[in-house]
Amino acid sequence: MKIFGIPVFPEQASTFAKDVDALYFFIFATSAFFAVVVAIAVIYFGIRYHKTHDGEIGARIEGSLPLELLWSVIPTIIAMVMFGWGATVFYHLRRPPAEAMHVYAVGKQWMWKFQHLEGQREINELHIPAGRPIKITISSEDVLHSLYFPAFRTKMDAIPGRYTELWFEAQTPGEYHIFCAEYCGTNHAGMIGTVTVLEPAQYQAWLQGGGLEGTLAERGAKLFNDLACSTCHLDTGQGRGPSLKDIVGKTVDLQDGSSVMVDEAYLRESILNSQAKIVKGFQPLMPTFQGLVSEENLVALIEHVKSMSPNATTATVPATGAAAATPNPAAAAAEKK
Amino acid sequence: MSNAVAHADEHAHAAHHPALQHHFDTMAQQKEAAVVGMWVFLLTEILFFGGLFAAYMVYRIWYFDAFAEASRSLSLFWGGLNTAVLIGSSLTMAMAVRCAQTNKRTATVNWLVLTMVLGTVFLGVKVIEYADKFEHHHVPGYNFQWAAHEAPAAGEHAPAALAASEGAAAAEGHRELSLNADQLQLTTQIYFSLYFTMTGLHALHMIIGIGIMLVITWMAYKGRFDEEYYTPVEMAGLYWHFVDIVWIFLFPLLYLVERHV
Amino acid sequence: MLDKLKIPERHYLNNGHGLASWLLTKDHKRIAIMYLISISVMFFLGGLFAVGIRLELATPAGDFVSADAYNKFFTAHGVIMVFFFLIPSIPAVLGNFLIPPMIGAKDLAFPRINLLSLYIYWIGGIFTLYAMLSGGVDTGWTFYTPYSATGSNSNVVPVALGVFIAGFSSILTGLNFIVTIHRMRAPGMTWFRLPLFVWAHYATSLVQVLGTPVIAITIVMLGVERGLGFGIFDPARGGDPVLFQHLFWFYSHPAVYIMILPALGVQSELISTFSRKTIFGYSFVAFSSLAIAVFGFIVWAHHMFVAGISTYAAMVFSFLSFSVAIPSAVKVFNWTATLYKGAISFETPMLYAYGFMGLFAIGGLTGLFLATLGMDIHLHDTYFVVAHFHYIMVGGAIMGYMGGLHFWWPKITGRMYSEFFSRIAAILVFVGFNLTFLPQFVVGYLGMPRRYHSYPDEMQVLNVMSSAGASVLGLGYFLPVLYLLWSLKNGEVAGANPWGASGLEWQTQSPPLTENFIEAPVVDHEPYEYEHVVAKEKHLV
Amino acid sequence: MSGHVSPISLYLTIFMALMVLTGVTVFAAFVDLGQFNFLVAMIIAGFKASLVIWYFMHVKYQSKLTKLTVATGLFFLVILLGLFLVDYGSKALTGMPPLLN
Repeated sequence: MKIFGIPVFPEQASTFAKDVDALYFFIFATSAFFAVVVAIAVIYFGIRYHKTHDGEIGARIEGSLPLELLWSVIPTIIAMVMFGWGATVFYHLRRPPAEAMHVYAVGKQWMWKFQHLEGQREINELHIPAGRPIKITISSEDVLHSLYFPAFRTKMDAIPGRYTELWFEAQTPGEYHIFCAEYCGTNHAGMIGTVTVLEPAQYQAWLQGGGLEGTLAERGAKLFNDLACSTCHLDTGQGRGPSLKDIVGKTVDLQDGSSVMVDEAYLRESILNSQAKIVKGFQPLMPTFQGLVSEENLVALIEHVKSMSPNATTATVPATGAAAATPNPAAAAAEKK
Repeated sequence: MSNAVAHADEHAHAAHHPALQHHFDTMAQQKEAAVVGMWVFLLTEILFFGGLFAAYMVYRIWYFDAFAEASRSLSLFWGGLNTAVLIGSSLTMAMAVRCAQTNKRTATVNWLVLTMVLGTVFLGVKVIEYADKFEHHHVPGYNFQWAAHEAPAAGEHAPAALAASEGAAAAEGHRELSLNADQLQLTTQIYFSLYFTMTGLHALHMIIGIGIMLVITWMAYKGRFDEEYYTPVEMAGLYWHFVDIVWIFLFPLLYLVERHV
Repeated sequence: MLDKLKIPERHYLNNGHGLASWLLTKDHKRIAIMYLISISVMFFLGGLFAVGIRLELATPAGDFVSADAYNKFFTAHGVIMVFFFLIPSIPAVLGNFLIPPMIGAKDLAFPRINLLSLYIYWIGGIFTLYAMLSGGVDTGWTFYTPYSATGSNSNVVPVALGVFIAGFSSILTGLNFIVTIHRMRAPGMTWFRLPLFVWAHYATSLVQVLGTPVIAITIVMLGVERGLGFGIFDPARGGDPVLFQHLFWFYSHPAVYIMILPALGVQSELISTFSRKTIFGYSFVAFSSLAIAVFGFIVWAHHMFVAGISTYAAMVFSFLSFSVAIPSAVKVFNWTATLYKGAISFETPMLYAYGFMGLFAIGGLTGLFLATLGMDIHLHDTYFVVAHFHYIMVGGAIMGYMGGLHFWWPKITGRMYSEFFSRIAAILVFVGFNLTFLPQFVVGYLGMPRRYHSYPDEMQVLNVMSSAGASVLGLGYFLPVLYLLWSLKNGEVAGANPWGASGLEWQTQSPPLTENFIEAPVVDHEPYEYEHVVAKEKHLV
Repeated sequence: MSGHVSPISLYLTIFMALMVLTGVTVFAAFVDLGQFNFLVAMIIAGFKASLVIWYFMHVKYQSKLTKLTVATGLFFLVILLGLFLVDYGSKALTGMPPLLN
């Protein structure tokens, strides 16, 4: 929305935009109502009861319990409506649908790096199709960042050492801002970019144009060979490492008697900290790849492993805003006892 | 000032205590204000250590095994000794306050000195323990080194560890397996970071406490106190007991995370 | 009328001369004056950095100062304004000066600790200023890890240490107030005869005493991590950067109530005095202060809805956050009801009180947007938040401070300032403030993130409006310096009770004696009974 | 005026109780109680702290205000730790702790 050519209201480019804006207008209207009532009362009293002579004093009114109750209870009820409505919208924002298209984002001082499953890699630019839910898994290479799409009314912090995620469904093709919303150092204001929402057909065309290195999973497959993962992780299960075929989404038993659900977080941990959760029946032989694999290559590897489980629904990540893993030694220890 | 004093005189007692400040009406009011004030200060101390306890709680939940492992490397002997020393110093402090209450000047001084001696013993043991950490590279930072299978300093828990592993670990019996060497290196460092922050701040409080007590002892020696006015001794006592209470919690939290393995 | 009012012969200002009589004083009033001077210096210093920020943001490109300098500007602005101006502002100046006379005491319970708190404030301030001026710090006043621990190469530790030191000043002030209010009340001054200003300060002191130690320990942990290489928050060593945010906001959210609660107390005094009417619902206004202080401790994680807390925790904290809204609303409604059938006049303090009503209402109501989960995801860390907390901390706290300063100025100095210029200043502040911060709500909803050195072109008009408003606001804040200083020598003599107010502090001479009262007061009537004031005036005439 | 003077025997009893409880807490640590080890250690520590507060620090003989102050401190400590658990406890439930790097 623009007034005199100045934008005063952001574009509604996602399905959330309408939900969030509806909530906004509700709170705005309620607040405005109370503000106006108080303002009118205060101004009216100021004029009506203006002091007329020296020594005049106001009427002695100590208070009124019914009134106090009235103006405590009514705001409480309204606040609860706001809470309930807001929580509903929030819950929706935090639950990516299973069929969402997956994109990876890595924040780094001071740029956003995006990777598509098809292999396209972009910096400070993101191309996505309209009308499809998109899930972005976010990580950071250094400090806190926050991936923010104002036109989609959503953002999520990037936290080093963790995966977080957000999702949205863009509706209106066009170009919109990407901001970093969490202060991240000197050039924080330069950590901005453009998200381009394309018609699905255009998006397909755009995909054809890029992807020189193949899909993300293909790139991962190449790394899988280059890093010699393939020498141990044989599909037959006869290798020194467990077969990675069809494991995603399954639960595997571990050496220490506990078990773990294979998802992105577990794969990430197993690559970086290979000794953390040894699958039952295998020796802790695998070296750690901490410092050897960049965040970008890491997601490529994970994508490759996921591509080896074609039947698994990839949305194994519970929508807590971050990927699941249970390196929860207390729980593990408790289980053991 | 003189006006105010004169004023206090006319409706309070004929001769007021020399320690009564001009803005209080009675000694009782002054003492009560001091006690409440001291407790409000201790309230802030509770939350000061509370922040540390919160951080400790979070990481203990996350990295329980590392905490258990690192905690076993602490010497139970020194830790237990220090607990006894500190509780003993609380007793001597309570005695000092009691003697001040009953206006026994020499005894007050003696008990205060004994309290300080015990406090110093505690700090001395802490120095021994810290030195041991330096030797084993257990001080967080660039030289931090956690050797996963390093035997704990004293042999006393070895049998216990054996006995427990027989019963508990039906799988492999390797208690350490849930965290590998790299992870232990990282997460035991968090434990030791908290260990040094917690015990360091506790020791700092003790040093301040001993400093305060030096002054109080001097005042007691000079005969500044009587049964009407011994507030400084009592305040120092409250502070010292609080430091003792912090240790009462630090001891199980740091030394006794999981000893039965 | 009494046209021969004179400044009394003996009062706290002429009881001792020379620097030593000030620096070694135990008089709460003199300490308050020294605080007043110190925080005024800090206020204009912090304001100077705000000028730098608004100049930079007048154009979309980052062309006024470098990005690094800009980051140091907003950090300096935040640190100085929050820790060295707003937190000590009303408590250490007005509270310090007025609580003893208001409750009929000769001094605070611990005068030496009061002086100590001033010295600690000075040490912390000098430490911070030195670190700011010799290189600065660029982490933002929030010091978020891991940037503050490992990323930034600016003076993080010295500045944090300065904040740490200043925290003890705040704790000692709060401690002193709590004990004073409990143990130093005059005979007959029951809890429900206390002025609401005192209730508000009691609540504030609770927050100071309970919250400040947590930021202190957080700074210690940050310090050992950055300075000694310990691993506590560093994710590269298994630490959790979000833990820092939890600890930080456990103090820093309640800290907002350290700033606003005293202003709410001032507001109650002003509304009652200038409508010559007892406050409507005294006990509700009194207890709502306590409720705000306590609830303030259970809402902090609404600063962290997108920071990686669990969905469940976000829901709990959003729910709890609304609990603060209710006592705040109760206060506003009670003030409004107090005006009903009053005898209202609009002297300068009342202008500030009216301005406060408007700005605090907007600040509070926009807080609802931020407590609402789905909404906050979009608004978090944008200019909407910046506008919101400036409405509370500037529109609320500083309006309250200015109103209170103008209200008690005749009590503090014994003289009146220029009514004409002070009204102009009050109007300038109100208009300038709204011009500055209303556009920021709009630009915030558009999505402009905070702490941006440069921004997209289409947001320029709103930012220019904001910068223009800031210049009006700046003028509104500078004008009082001139006429207040002028009044020290040339102002009309005010007399003991120029406003016809009911509080105990107005019963004594202006400026008061060092021991506040000639005769220890005995309170025999309820608060805000203007019948007594009128009767006494008639008796005098 | 001089406040309550406790008998020496009381102080000695408290001291002995504290020493015995220290022994108990060390002993309990060597018994495998599962998750109750922590609980037992904290209950004993809490009991020891209460003894010190109540008798050594004379809170038993102090005004209601002092007792209230002590209670306030504990109340806000519980708020601090409890609300931390609202987040960190639920992360453990939904499986969100950090990935070790």
